[in-house]
Amino acid sequence: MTSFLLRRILQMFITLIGISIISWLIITTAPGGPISLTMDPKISPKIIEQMMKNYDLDKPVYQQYFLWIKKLFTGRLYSFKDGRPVLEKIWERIGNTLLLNLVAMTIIFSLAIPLGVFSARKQYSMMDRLTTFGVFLGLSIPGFWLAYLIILGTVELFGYPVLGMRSFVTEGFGAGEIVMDRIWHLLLPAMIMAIHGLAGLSRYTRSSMLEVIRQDYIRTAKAKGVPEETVYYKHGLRNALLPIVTLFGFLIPGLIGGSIIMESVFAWPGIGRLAYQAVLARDYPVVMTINTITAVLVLLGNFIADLLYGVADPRIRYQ
Amino acid sequence: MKIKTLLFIPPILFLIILGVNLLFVSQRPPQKVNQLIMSSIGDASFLNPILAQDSASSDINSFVFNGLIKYDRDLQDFVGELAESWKIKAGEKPEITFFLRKGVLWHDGKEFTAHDVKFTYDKIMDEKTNTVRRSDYELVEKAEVLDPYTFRVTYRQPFSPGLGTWGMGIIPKHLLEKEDINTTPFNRRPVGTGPFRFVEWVTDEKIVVEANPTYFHGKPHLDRIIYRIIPEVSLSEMELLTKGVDSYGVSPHQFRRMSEIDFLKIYSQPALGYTYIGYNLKNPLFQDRRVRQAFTHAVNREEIVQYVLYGFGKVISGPFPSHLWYYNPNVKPFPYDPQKARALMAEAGWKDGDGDGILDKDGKPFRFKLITNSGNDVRRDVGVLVQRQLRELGVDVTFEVYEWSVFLKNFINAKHFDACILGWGLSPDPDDYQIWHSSQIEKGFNFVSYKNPEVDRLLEEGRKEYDVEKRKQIYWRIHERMAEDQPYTFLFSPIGMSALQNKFVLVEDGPSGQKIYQPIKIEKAGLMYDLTRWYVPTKTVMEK
Amino acid sequence: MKTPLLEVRSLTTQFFTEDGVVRAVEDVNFEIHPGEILSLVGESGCGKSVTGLSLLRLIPIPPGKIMSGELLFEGRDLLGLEEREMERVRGNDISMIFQEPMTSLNPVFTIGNQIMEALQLHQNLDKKEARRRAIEMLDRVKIPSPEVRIDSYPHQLSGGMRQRAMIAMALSCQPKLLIADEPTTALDVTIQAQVLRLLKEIQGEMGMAVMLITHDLGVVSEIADRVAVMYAGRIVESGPIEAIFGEMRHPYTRGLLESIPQLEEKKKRLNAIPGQVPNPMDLPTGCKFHPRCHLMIDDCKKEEPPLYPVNKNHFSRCIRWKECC
Amino acid sequence: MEFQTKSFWHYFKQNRLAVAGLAIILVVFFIAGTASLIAPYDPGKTNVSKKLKSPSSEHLLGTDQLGRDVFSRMLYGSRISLSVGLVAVAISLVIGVFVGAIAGYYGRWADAVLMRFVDIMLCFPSFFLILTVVALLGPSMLNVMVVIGITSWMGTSRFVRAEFLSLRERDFVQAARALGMKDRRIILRHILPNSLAPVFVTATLDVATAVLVEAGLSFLGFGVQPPAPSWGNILTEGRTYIFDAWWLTVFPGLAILMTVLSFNLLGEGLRDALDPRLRGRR
Repeated sequence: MTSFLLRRILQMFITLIGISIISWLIITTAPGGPISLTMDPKISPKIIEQMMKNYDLDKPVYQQYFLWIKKLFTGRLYSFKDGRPVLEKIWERIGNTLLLNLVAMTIIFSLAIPLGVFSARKQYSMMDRLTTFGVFLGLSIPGFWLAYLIILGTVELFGYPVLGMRSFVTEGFGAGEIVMDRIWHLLLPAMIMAIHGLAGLSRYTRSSMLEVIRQDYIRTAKAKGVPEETVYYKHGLRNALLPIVTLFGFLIPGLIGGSIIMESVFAWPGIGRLAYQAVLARDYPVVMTINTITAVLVLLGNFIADLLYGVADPRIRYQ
Repeated sequence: MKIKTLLFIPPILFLIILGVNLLFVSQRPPQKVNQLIMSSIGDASFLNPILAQDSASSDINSFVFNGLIKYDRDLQDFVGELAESWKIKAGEKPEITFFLRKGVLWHDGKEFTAHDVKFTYDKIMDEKTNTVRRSDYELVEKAEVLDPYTFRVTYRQPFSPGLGTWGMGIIPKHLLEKEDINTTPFNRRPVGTGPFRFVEWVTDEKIVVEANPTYFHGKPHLDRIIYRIIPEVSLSEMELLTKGVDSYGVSPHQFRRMSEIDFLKIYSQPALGYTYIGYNLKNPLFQDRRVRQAFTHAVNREEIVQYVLYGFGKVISGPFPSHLWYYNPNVKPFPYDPQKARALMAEAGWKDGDGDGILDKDGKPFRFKLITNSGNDVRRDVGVLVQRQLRELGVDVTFEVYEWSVFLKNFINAKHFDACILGWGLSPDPDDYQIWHSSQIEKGFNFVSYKNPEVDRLLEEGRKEYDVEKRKQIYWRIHERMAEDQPYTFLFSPIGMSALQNKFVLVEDGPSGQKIYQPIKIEKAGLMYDLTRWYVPTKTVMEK
Repeated sequence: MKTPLLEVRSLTTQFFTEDGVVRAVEDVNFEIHPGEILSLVGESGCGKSVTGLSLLRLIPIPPGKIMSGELLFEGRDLLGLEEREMERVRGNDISMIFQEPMTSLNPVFTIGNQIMEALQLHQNLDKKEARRRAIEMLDRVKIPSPEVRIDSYPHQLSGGMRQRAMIAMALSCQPKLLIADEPTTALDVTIQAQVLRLLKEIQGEMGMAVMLITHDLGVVSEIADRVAVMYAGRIVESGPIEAIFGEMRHPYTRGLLESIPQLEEKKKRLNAIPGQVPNPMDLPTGCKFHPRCHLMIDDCKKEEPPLYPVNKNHFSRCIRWKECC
Repeated sequence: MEFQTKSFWHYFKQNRLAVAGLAIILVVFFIAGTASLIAPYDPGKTNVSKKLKSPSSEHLLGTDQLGRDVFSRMLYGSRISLSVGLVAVAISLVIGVFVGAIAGYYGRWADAVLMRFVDIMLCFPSFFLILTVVALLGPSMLNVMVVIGITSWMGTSRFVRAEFLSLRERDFVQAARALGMKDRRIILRHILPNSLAPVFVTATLDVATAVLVEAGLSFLGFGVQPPAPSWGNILTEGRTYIFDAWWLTVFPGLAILMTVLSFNLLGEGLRDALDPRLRGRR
């Protein structure tokens, strides 16, 4: 187990270095510096040069990379845009993103698995066909478009604020009402973010389930006289859910990618929006660091999925 | 418990939460609170006036900090803020002496003095400070503290825009002396002298300021201001409709609908800026003035204002916003006149020789690329219309939109463009030296490479002259010259519109000390000029 | 003659696939007496496994369907039972073990867990009691240190051990009939013999009947009492083991017997029967074996021959049974 | 997975959703091909006096803020959306097949290095990566296609590799090798054709994703740039007018939805038909 962990961690570390180098290469080959973005007649070119120097942008590319690493680990990496430590900027937002993603993930898993299981149980039934079609709709719908329509709908229907993490006029709210308000603001974006994953996962669950119930051990269980339902839900489900555990790791990149759009649409103060703004402003330190951190999240997600798989599947023992 | 039952639990739980939540949301009563909720597309970056560049930061800074002086409500003159009065001594080396207000307190209780002003100036001039404001003060020879309440600056040469630069927010020396100004936590937790005290800044979500009880003009009437960050205009509109936002910048197409909403009031005021088509004068196509004039005649600017801006804009004839004193009303905008345009083009040698509908000269057709930046709907739409209208003149225009930084770096700054649609936002001072002086072609903002010796001379004179009447004559002359030269096709100066919830009133002290509630008015200096006197009465005092 | 434990009457099972109807089992009749080992023999695809599964009604529906027939188990027709009642028969009265011990055990449960499941279901034992019985069963199938092994997962056991566990599981409720579908095919030759011996031994101890499905006549010869040979969904010959091995009356049976691998000529197996098993969707007319039969005459193509009684225990579905062999 | 035309059609026909998807795709292709013939108006023709008119017999899907005919713009938009999808996928296929083939055929260190690289690429949340690169290169139709292509080949390469790993041990490959055939020839003539069917399936599904990604990029202002009438653009321009002109938001969204849905259904149908064993798997 320990040697497995060590091996995995080493592997993750190598991957990480690869990630940081690739993102650095991509960013530095781009046109458009971080400072030249202001078109203010009052800024003189001399000042811009001085600022480039202050940010080490006059140094060769490879040096900038090592400077970035060094600064990141000493906490002295500052955003071009507002001069704040990059880690601090990310830190104050990452919780919000994780919260949103966690809720989305919870929605995905708590709805997709039952949906997939039930529609596999009644394969080719009306419900199965409807679900299948719904799944494809979910996979095909442009999230931001749906978000706009839903926001518009709720605004017209309820006249209650939807954007941001909370309402701003909460005078006279009790604790319960504040909680409800927070849930409301969380639920809408999380639901829309969840749609894609929900569709994919329920589809996956369904086919996994269908595959499992063709297995020999299902027949064995039936031959033992185990009732059909129990066979399906006890012997089938557990086996079908094994590969789904690993999907936990695969869902993360999609969700984070989706955060960029959804956080912008719902005015949600998370790293997706920070990333987008940093891209717009060519805020290299922030873009680099978010790239790296999201990659770390993905790596961690895969790692956790591996560990979970080991717990769930007795056949796997890490050596 | 059976597994099947277990599987049902999460979806049911989810539906219950959703249901209860929808119930709650549909039952919530509207509230009326003595606060103002504003919204901005972007988050602030530095709550420090010497570092801030973006409008969100500037907005907050204007609540928290004061300059020595500020523009009056008509943007014509200055009134004192931290300076009670000032004195200008003209001459080869002019001096401005500021007499500061006594007893002004920083939000932390320390007293404000001339040392703070000097400190602010020093920090701006410090090379290590990442500020873009340094060029405002480059002509300052020295800045001295004469006594705690007197501050004097001496200029190397006459520089009339210099006075306006002292509207810059003053930062507290005692808190920043030992800090790295670029990275100090102060930039997120500012302490100023202004009417509102900083309370909290939740990144990308909101910035909250509250009334400053020790404000030297008296405590503002509003309890607090919440500045929300909503990254998309159409989304702030939705928040406005749910009363999650109190004020909102109305786009022209929304005006009609907004003005029909009973809890809103719409205000409009010409903006301090204009939109133009800039021609790269290094490109031989545009070097002939007649071509540029022809283009201006060929572009139906009235139609653009009418349809793109729904009438909320004014066609301009030169490089100034039309409602300010330095705009020369005698210069009339070129009328839309396709005939004249064609004649001018013919004069310049451009005729449709081969009958393909495109004008040509020496066998070469008139063909160019018009570009603008993405993210600005008005410019995008103007571009499409201009492309069509020039096509009717017989010019083959391709229109392309680029993302802002690519646009700047690859095209504008590289002077690698034919023509572009852009806009300038200006300060109330008429000095346009950086945009039009030929010395600014290489590394300044004269990216169209406009060069006119007379304009150069006038621009230099204009910055040296302190007398408003004389300055007016100078800038009127500049205006005339530029209207002839047409280095840009000056399109229009838009009219800005704001929607505000009609619960706000303006408080005035009546003759016998009672409070009088007035409707809120918009000034040339903007809707928020009297923000400290805004108030939300508990009972509905006035209805629309 | 005593009453049979199970009497199968004209069992017909078909599969309805997108490509056509597969007539997997057609009008099959046989009976099993208590304590007897009946062996169902044939090449793969002849319908013997489907017959076994049909007895327990484990044919996947759709695409499969038991079209007609009666399965009289102790006088009750299994086909007429409610699904709930059938569940009480499975694993309790009739058990089944399968060919692939690798895949027939659920990988995510311990073998103890899987044995106890049947016990708890059918015998109403509490957990502790069920566990005790499970250990006992494991001991009985000669799994060493059963109280440890009971908590093993299937993948931790060898193939032979797994098949023993399967047997323990199938026999835990002391069924009256055990259907063993190729129980040794997937095992090493040496292990095959051990498992087979074990099966026979326990059968003797418990006095149950066994229906052994296999393609391996070598296996049959070791333990079976009676043999039924299947071809293309039909029983073509049946009778006591001595009769089948000694005086077979069907050319197919003969072919099968000749294909038993002799140690010295292992490689030549199955050369005995020319041609291939017919496509079950497109069976020949008349006798289904005629295209491969060296005794074929024109009559063989016309009509499907009935089962001719050779004597009161021995039947053959060949017109020329008298001349055969 | 051998490709057999007859059984392929047999299975494919039975999947009515997939057939519907194919039909819609053919219609979209037809529209894209004949946009200039069937469009009632010039898609760039402005008519400001008729701006923001709701759908009518004159303008089937209404007009936009400059009085352009939305229906005509949508017809032309199908060209852009389809080209982006197809070209991006073509690029990703070329890279993916190349990398997968090299890794699968040569194995060992080539495999180790390439697959590590694939792992690294997979760690990037792809939308963020695409956004970053498009933003840096400057958004244009070409860049959008190329960037989507070069950031989405990893899946293809993974299973091309898997196919190669299994195929290279097969008899006919071994035989070809024994005959001294060149690697390039073996790969191109013997292995590749046999591994193309699943590639085809993912390609179809990837087109769906690419169309969605382009729309998402347009939404953030990094897609094909206006005034080019891509569906994403019409939608993005239209959302400003969501209260005033719903048709500017609804129709392009529906068009994207329909097209993406069709590609998804088709891809799924192809997958089932090519490998009935995988029925319903995703």
